[in-house]
Amino acid sequence: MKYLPNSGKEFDEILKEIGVGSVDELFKVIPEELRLTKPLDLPEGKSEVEVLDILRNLSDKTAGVSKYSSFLGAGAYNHYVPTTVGSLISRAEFYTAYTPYQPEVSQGTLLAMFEYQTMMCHLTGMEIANASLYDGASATAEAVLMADRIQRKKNKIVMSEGIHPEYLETVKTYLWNLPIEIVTVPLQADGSTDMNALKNAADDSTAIIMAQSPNFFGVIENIEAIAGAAKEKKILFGQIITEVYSLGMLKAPGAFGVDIVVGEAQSMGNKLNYGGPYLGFIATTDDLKRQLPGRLIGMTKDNRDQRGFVITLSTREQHIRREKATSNICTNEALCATMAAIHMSTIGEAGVKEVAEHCHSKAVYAHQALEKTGKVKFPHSGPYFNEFVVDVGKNGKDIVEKLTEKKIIAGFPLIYYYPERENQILMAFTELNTKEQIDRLAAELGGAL
Amino acid sequence: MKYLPNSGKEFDEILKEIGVGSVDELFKVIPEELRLTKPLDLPEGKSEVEVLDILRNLSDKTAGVSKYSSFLGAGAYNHYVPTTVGSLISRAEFYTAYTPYQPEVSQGTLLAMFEYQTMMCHLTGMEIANASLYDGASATAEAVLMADRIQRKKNKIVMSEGIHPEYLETVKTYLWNLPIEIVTVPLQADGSTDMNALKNAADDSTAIIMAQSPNFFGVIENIEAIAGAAKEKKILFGQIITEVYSLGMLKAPGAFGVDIVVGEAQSMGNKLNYGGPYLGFIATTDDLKRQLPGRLIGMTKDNRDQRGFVITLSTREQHIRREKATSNICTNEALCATMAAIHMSTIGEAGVKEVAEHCHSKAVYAHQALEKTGKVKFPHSGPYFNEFVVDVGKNGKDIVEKLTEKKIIAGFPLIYYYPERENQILMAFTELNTKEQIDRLAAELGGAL
Amino acid sequence: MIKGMRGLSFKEDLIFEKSREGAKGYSLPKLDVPKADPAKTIDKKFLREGKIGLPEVSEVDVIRHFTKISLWNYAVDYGLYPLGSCTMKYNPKINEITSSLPGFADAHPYQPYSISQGALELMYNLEKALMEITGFSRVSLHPAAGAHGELVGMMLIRRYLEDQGNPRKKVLIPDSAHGTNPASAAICGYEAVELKSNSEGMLSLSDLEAALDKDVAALMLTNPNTLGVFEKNIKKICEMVHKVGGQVYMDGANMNALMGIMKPGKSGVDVLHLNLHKTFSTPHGGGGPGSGPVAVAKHLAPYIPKPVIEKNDKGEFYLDYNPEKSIGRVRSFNSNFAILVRAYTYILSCGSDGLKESTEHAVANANYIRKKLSKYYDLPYETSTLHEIIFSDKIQEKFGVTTKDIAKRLLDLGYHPPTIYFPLIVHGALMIEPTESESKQELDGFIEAMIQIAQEAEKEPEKCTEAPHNTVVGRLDEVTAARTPILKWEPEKE
Amino acid sequence: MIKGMRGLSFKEDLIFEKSREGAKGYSLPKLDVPKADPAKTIDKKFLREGKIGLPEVSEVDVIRHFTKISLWNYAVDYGLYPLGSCTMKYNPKINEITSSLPGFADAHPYQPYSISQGALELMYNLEKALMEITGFSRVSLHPAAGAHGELVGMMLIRRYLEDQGNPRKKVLIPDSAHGTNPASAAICGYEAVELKSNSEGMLSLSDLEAALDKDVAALMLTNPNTLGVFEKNIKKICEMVHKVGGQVYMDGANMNALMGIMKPGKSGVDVLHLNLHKTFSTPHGGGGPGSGPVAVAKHLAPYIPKPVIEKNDKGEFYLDYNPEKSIGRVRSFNSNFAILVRAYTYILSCGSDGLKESTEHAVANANYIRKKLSKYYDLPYETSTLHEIIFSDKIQEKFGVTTKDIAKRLLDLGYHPPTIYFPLIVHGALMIEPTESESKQELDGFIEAMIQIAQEAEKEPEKCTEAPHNTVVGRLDEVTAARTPILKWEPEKE
Ligand SMILES: Cc1ncc(COP(=O)(O)O)c(C=O)c1O
Ligand SMILES: Cc1ncc(COP(=O)(O)O)c(C=O)c1O
Repeated sequence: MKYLPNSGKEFDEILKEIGVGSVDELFKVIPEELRLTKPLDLPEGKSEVEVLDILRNLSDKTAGVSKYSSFLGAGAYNHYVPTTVGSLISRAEFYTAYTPYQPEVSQGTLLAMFEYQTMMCHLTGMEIANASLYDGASATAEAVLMADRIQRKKNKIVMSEGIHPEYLETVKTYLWNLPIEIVTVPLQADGSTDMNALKNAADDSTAIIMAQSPNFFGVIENIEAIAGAAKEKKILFGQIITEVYSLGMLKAPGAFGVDIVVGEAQSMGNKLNYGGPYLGFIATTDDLKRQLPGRLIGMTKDNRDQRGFVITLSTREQHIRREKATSNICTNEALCATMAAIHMSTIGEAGVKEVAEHCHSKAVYAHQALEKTGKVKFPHSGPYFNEFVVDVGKNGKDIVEKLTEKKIIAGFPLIYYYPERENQILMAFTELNTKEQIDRLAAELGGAL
Repeated sequence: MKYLPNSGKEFDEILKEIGVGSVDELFKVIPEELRLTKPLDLPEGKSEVEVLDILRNLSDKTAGVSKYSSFLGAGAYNHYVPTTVGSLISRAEFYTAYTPYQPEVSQGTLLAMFEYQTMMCHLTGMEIANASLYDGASATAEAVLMADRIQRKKNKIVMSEGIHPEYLETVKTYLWNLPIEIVTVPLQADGSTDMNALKNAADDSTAIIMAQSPNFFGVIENIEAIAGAAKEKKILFGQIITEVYSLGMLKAPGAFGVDIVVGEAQSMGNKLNYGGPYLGFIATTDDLKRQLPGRLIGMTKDNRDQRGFVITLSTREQHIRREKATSNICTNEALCATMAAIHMSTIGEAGVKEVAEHCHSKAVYAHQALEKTGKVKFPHSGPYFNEFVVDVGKNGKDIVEKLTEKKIIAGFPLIYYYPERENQILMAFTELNTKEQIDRLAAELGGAL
Repeated sequence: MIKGMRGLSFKEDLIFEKSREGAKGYSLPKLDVPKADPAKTIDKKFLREGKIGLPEVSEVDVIRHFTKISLWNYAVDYGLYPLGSCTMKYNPKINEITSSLPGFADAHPYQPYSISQGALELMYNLEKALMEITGFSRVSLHPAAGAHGELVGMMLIRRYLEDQGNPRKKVLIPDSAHGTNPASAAICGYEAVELKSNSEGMLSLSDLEAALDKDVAALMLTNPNTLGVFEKNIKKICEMVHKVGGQVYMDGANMNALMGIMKPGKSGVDVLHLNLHKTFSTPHGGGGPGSGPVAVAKHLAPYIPKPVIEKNDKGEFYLDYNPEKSIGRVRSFNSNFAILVRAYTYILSCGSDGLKESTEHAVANANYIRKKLSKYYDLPYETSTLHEIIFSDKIQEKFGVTTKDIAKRLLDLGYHPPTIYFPLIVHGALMIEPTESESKQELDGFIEAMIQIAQEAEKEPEKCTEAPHNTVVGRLDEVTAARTPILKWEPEKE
Repeated sequence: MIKGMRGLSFKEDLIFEKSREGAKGYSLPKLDVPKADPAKTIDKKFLREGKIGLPEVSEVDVIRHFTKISLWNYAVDYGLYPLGSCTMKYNPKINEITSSLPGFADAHPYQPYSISQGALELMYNLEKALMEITGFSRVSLHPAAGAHGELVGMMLIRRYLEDQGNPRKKVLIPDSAHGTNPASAAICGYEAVELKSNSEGMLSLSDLEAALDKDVAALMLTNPNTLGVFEKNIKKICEMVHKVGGQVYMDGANMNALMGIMKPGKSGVDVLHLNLHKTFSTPHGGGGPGSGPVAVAKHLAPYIPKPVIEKNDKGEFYLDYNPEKSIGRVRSFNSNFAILVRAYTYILSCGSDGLKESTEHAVANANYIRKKLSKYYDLPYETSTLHEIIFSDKIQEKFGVTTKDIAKRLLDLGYHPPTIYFPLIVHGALMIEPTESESKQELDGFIEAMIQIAQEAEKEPEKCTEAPHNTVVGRLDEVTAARTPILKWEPEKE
C-alpha cells in the first residue's frame, strides 16, 4: 500500500510543470556515486490485509498482561484506563497535530496541556509543572542537570540507592560526560534510605539530593527528614515518583518543601505499551521556573480580549537558545500528557483517591496472604503503598518463569539489577488485581516453594 | 456506572427550582397503583472494568469468522474493510448525530448520504437510490409494496424461488395482511429461474416480478430475459442483490431495464455483526421516485447562494404523510450507508472491480479444487459469481459441524431452509479466502466424506 | 454561558469532484490463485464494461474528505441535543468498545451455534432484562427500529385477532401520535382512525368510548404521550379497549420517563415497542441504525417473529426456526445485533438503580426547563409533564418570529434546536427533551440562549428570521429541492 | 479552491471551571478485599488530607470538553501541514490499529521473554530494516525523539573518542542547523562552534578546513540541510573530518528526501538519527511522542545504549542487559515501543518500492511549489532543493507584511503555515515542506492561497497584519504571556 495521492498522470503534470524530464533529474544534486543503483533490500509493499496479518501474528506472540494475573510494577503499572481516554485520543485533531507553534489553530492541544500542567501541580503540590518530558528516567537526568545549572558552583549529586536502577543508570550515562560527581547512598534494613549516610554524603559541594518515594522497593521514604537535611545544607532536594497514584494517598511533596518533583506519570491513562511511550514529568517551585527543561504552556489574551493559550518562556528552549537552552528536548510526550489530562479528568478528585485506596488495600491483603503461606519473607519492614519485595528463598527468575506457565506473572525478579537479591521478587498491586488473583498467587507461589 | 452528570447537590437545586420537595413528586401524575414499589429485579450497576469483563467473556465465547477459514455467505459476506471505515465512522460527529432534520448543522451526514445515493446509482445503473432501508429482506418487502402502490389495480406478485429464503419469508409476512397474492416460480436444473414457469405465472394481474441475481444458490440469472418478459406484459421487474460486489463484474441491472433494484449492501464496508445492522438499499427509475420508500437527500442552495443538502421529497414520508406515506420507516441505517460511502470511496472504481475479480477467481479455483476431490457434486450448472452449491453426499449440517472443529466453516447447510437439499452446502468465496484456506477446505472436506 | 461563536471552517468538494483517474486508496494482496476469465463461464452480455462511476481517490483524500465534512454536523458529543421524542441521550463510550469486540463484530449470522454461544447468551439475557423493565412476558429483538417494532406489534395483534376469528378493520390513534403509528397500522392493512386529545393533552375517555366498536382491532397509544403527559387513565383505557375485544399497543418511545418507575406490561397494555436507540443509549448514527424490540403479553407471545432464541436442557442456546404460531420472518438473520450489544452494556452499567435514577434525572431536567422558560414561551398545555415539555411560538409569532426562526437562531448560539412542529396538534410546537445526560450548567446555557432569543424576537426579529448566521451554510431552500429534485451528483455541464 | 471560511464554533470553559463537587465520571468495582487503613502502617503525617484539586466532572462532561477543544486544533487529517523540517506527512490509519493490538498495548516491559517474542521480533526486524534503509551497521531504538537521538549519538562519539584516548572539546555545527544540534552537543559536554553556510546554502569546505583541528570531536551535519539543499560534498566533508580524527554526525530529520535514493551510511557518515515521527509516518500527537533511533557505523556499534536486542541460537529474542562497551542506559525500559510498531507497519506497507516512490513524490511536490511560488516570494538561495523549499518575506516586507503576518493570514484561508523564521540564516524564512502526502489539488489550493496573500500584502496589507480573522482566537499576546507567566489555572479571585 502506497500513501501517494497523486495519480501517475498528476505526477507527470507536476514533473512537467517543474520542467524536468524525469523524476531522476530531481536528484541530480546528489552525486552519482552516492545514488543507489538497486532497490532497497526490503520486501515489496504489502496490502493492508497482509500487514494486519503479520502484525496480529506478532501481537499474538506477545501476551498482554490482561490475559495474565500480573503483579508487575517496578515503574510501569497496569491501571484501569477509562474508555474516555481511548475514545478521545483517537480524535485526529489531537493525534495528527504538530507542536502548537501556531497557537491560533492549536488551542485544543494548548488547553489540554495547560490543564495537564495544572493537574500535575495539584497532585505534587508544586507551583509549576511542564508539559512533559520523555520518561521518568530521562526526566530524572534533566532534573539533575537543572540542579546543576541552579547550583552553578556545586558539582556533586547525591542519590539514594532506592531510586529505580534504570533511572540511576540513565543519570550516570547523562553525567558521564560532565564534570559532575555522583555519590550514592545505601538503604537501611527497613528498605528506606540510610539517613546518616545521606547526611554524611551531602555536603557544601552537593547540588541536589535525589530520592525516590515510594522507592524502587516500594518503601515510602521519610521525605520530611530528607527535605530537612537538604534545607539545612542549602542543597536542593528532588523527589522521584514512578507511581503517581501514590499521591492519591500520600501527602504532596510540595508540603514538605521538596524543590523538584520528577518521575513517570504512565499510571495516569497511559497503556503499558511494552515500555513506551510513557510520560516523564517534572514540577518545581515558581522561582526555579526559568531553569525548567521542556515546554511550558501559559495563559494570555488575544487581540480580541479573549483568553487563550501559548507556548511560553521559550527562551529556555533549544529553538531559541540553542546551546544555552535548559535542555535539548524538542518533541516531547504531548499526546501522553493529553491522555493523562483526560484520565485525571475522568477519574477526578474522588477517583484518584479511591484508586489509591484500592491499590493500598490490595497490597495489604496480598502481604497478609503471602505471609500466611509461611514460605516467603519480606526483606523490608518500611511502610509501603502498593508494592513490596518478597523473598521467595529460591531464584526469583526461576519462580517467576514457573508461575508464568500458570498464567501468573508474579513480579519483577530483582536479580536483573541486584545479584545480591537473587531470591527477591518485587510485586505490585493495583485496583485491577482481584482478590481471587491474589489468592491464586499466594496458593501457587506457596505450591512452587 | 451511572451516566448522570448532575451531582447530588445540583439535582437538589433543580428540584428546588422546580418547586418539588422530592423527586417522587414529579411522578405523582402516574397513578399510585402503577408505580413500582420495589426496584427492578436486575443486578446493581457495574463499573466499566466489570462490564468489559462480562462482555469480553461473551465475545470470547463467540468466534469471529476471522479466526476460522470461513466460506459462509448466503446473504452476508466477509469482505476486506479498509481501516479508513472504522477510523472515520468512530468520529462522534457521525455516530452521535440524529437524523438531519436541521440541515444547517447536518451537512456532514447529508453530504455523505448524497454521495452514497450517487454511488448506489452508479453501481446499479439506476437513476435514483434512497438513503437506506433496514436490510435486504425488509427492503425487498418495501419494493413489493412499492410496486403494489404503482400498479394499483394488480394484486399478484410473482417471485422466483431463487430468492433468499428469508427474504421470501419476510415478504410473505408483510403481505399476509394485505389483499395481495404471492406466486412463486421454481428453478430449473441449472439453478436459474424457470423462464417458462415464470412466463406462465406472470399475467395481467401481476404487479411485479421479483428475482434475485446472483440468486440464493449463487447462480446468475438471465436478467435480460426476465426483464424482457416483464416489459412485454407491462409488469414491473424488481431485481434483488445480496452480494453487491457482483456489480463489480456483472452488468448493471439498469442496463437491462430493471425497474427496481433492491437488496443488501452489507458487503460495502459493513461488518458481519452476527446479522446486523446491515444496509438495505433500493434504487429505481426517476419516474417512480415519488413512490420510493424511505429517506432521500437532495441538493439545493442556501440563502447565500452556496450549495447545500437537505432531506427532500419528504411528503412521501410518515412524519408528513402519516398513514398515506410510502412506508412507515423513520430511523433507517444511515451510519451503515455512511460506512458504505467511505468504503466505496476508499476501494473506489478500480477496487470494486478488482475485489470482484478476486472473488470470482477464488470461487472458480475452489470449484476446481473441490471437483478434484472427486467426492462432491455441483447440483447447478448455471454461471456463478462467488458462490455455489456443493452436494457432499452426506448431511450438510453434520459435515459443517465436523469441519468447524478443524477451524473451517464450510458454508451454509441448505437443510435449514430446504429439507430436500439435505446434503447440500452453500459456499461463498471472497478476496479474503486464501488459496491455502481453499486447499485446506478441499482436503478436509475430501477427508470427511 | 451561551456556546455558539464563529470560527475557522473548511470548504470541501464532493468526493466525486476530488476523483482523479488512476488515484487509489486501497491495495489488495496479490491474487494467489489463477485469475479467472469471467467470459469463460458467464455470457459476455452480462459482464460489465467501462466505468462504474465510483470515485478514484487516495486514502488521505478519503480521510480528509469525511473528516472535514463531519465537522459540519452537530453531535451529542458537542452538547445538548434536546430533540423531544428522539431522546438524544449521551452514548457511553464503553458501548462502542463492547459492540466492536471481535467475537461480535466478525461473527457470521449462520455460523454454527457451537461457536456462537456468547452472542446468543447476550440476546437471551437482553430479552430477559427488557421483560423485567417493561413487565411483559416475552420480547422479540428482531425489529430494526421503532417503526419496524410498531409494524411487528400490529402484525402480532392482527394474527392474534385472526386466530380469534376476525382481524378487524380499524386502529385508533390519538392525534398527538408519531407519524409512524398510522403508517404502521396502514401497512398492516388497517384503517387508521384519529382520536382527538382533550384540553389536558390526554386521550378523552368519552371520545374513545364513542370510537370503540367491534371493528376496532387496536388502540395505539404513546405513554407518556408526545406532549410529555402521562395517560393517567391507562388502565381504564385498556379495559375499555379490551371490552370490545381490541388490543392496546403502546408506543414505548418515551420509556425514558418510566424505566424503574412503572411497568407498561402491568397497566393492561398488550404490546409495546422499545427504541433501544433512545431509551438504551445506543447512538443514532445520523438516522440509524436503531433497534426496536417488541415486548408482548402472554397471549401474544406465541406469535413473535422467527427465529426465536431458546435454551436447551444442557444450557446451550439456539435459534428455533419454526415456532408454530409465529407471524414469520420480518427481516433477514437475527436482529440489529451490534445495537443490542450496546443496549445490553448500558443495562449492565446502569443496573437496576441506575436505570431508575436516569428516569428521575430525565424528568427533573425537563421540568427544570419548563419552569425556567415558561415565562418566555407559551405553554399550550398546563398539565404536568414528565420527560419532555412542549412550548409553542405563540408569543414570538406576534413579532413575526416563528418556531423555525427560533430553531435556526438556536444554531447560531451553539445549541441543537428541539423537535419542531411536532406534535402536530400544537401550532408551532417546540418539543424539548433534555434527557438525564445534561448537567445543570448545560441546561442553564440553553435556557439563557432561549431567553436571549425570546428577547431578540421582540427587539431585533431579523436576527432570528435571517438566522442562522454562524453555520457553514445558511437557510437552505427546501422548496426548490423538492420541486426539482437533484438526488445524485452529476458533473457540471459547461 | 481556497479552503478557509467561517462556521459555527463552540466556546468551552476549562475543565476545572466545569467541576462540581460530587460529580463523577468513573466507577470502580467494589473493593473485594478488606479496606486497609493506611494510618495503620504509614505515619499519619505522610498521608494526604483534604482536596487534591482535580476536577469533579461526569463522563459526558469529559467527552464534550475534549471533543470541543479538539476542534480548535488544525490537524494533518484536515489538510496540508507544510511545516518544513517537521515532515507532517499523512499518518495511515492502519498504524493506529496495529499499535493498539492487545499483545502490544498491554505488554509490560518486564514480562518474561517467553511471552514477549512478538514484540522483540518486531524490534529486531525494525532495526534490520532501518539498517538497510540508512546503510549503517547497527541501530538503537532507545531514543524517545530526534533530540534524544542526537544526544545519544554524541554520547557514542564521545565514548568512542575517549576509548581512542581523548574525548576532545568542540563540535562544529553549521549555522543552518536545528537548535537541538548545539543543545545536544552542549549537554554532552562539548562546546558548539558555528560554521557559516556559503552562498549556495552549503557548508563551505574552506571554512570547514579552517575550523578543523585536533579539538574537534565531531561535525553535526543535516543532509539535506535545513535549506533543503543536499550537501553534495558530503564524502569530501567526511574525509576531512576523519582526517583530523573527528566523527561525522548526521541529523537525519530530512531522510524523507533520501529514502531509497541514497544511504547516508555509505557516504562516510559515522552516526545518524532518524525521526520515526517524520520520515516513518508516526503521528506527532501535538508535540510527541516520537522516536529517534540512532544508526551507527561499525566502530560505534559496541557503544549503543543498553539493553540491546539479540537473537539466540534457538531463534529466541532477548535483551542483553550488559553489553560490555555500552554507554549505558539513556531511558527506562526499551523504547517508545508503540511508535516503533507504527513505523514498522509503515515500512511493511510501503515496501522497498513504496519508500522510494514516497521520496520521489515528496521531492517533486516541493519543487512544484518552488516553481509556482517563486514569482511571488523571494527565494534567498538559488540552489536546487530536494524535499523542502525556503522563501523569505523580502518582497512583502516592503509593504509592511512580515512572515508572521503571512502565516497568520494563511490560517484564515484554511491552511497551516509553513515553518517560520527557521532556518535562522534566512531573514523572515518561510520553510515549506509539503511531503508526498499531498495531492496536486491540495497543493494548488495552497499555492492559490499564497498568491492571494502576496497580492493582499501589496493591496490590502491590513488583511494580513491583522490576521487571523476566522479562527476562534485572534493573535495571541505572547509577550505578556512570557513576562507574567500564568502556568496553571487558578480560580478567579473576585
Ligand atoms: C413517539 C415515537 N414513536 C415511534 C418512533 C419511530 O421510531 P424509529 O425512528 O426508531 O423508527 C419515534 C421516533 O422518532 C417516536 O418518537
Ligand atoms: C532538523 C531537525 N533536527 C532535529 C530535530 C529534533 O527532533 P525531535 O523534535 O524529534 O526531538 C528536528 C525536529 O523538528 C529537526 O527538524
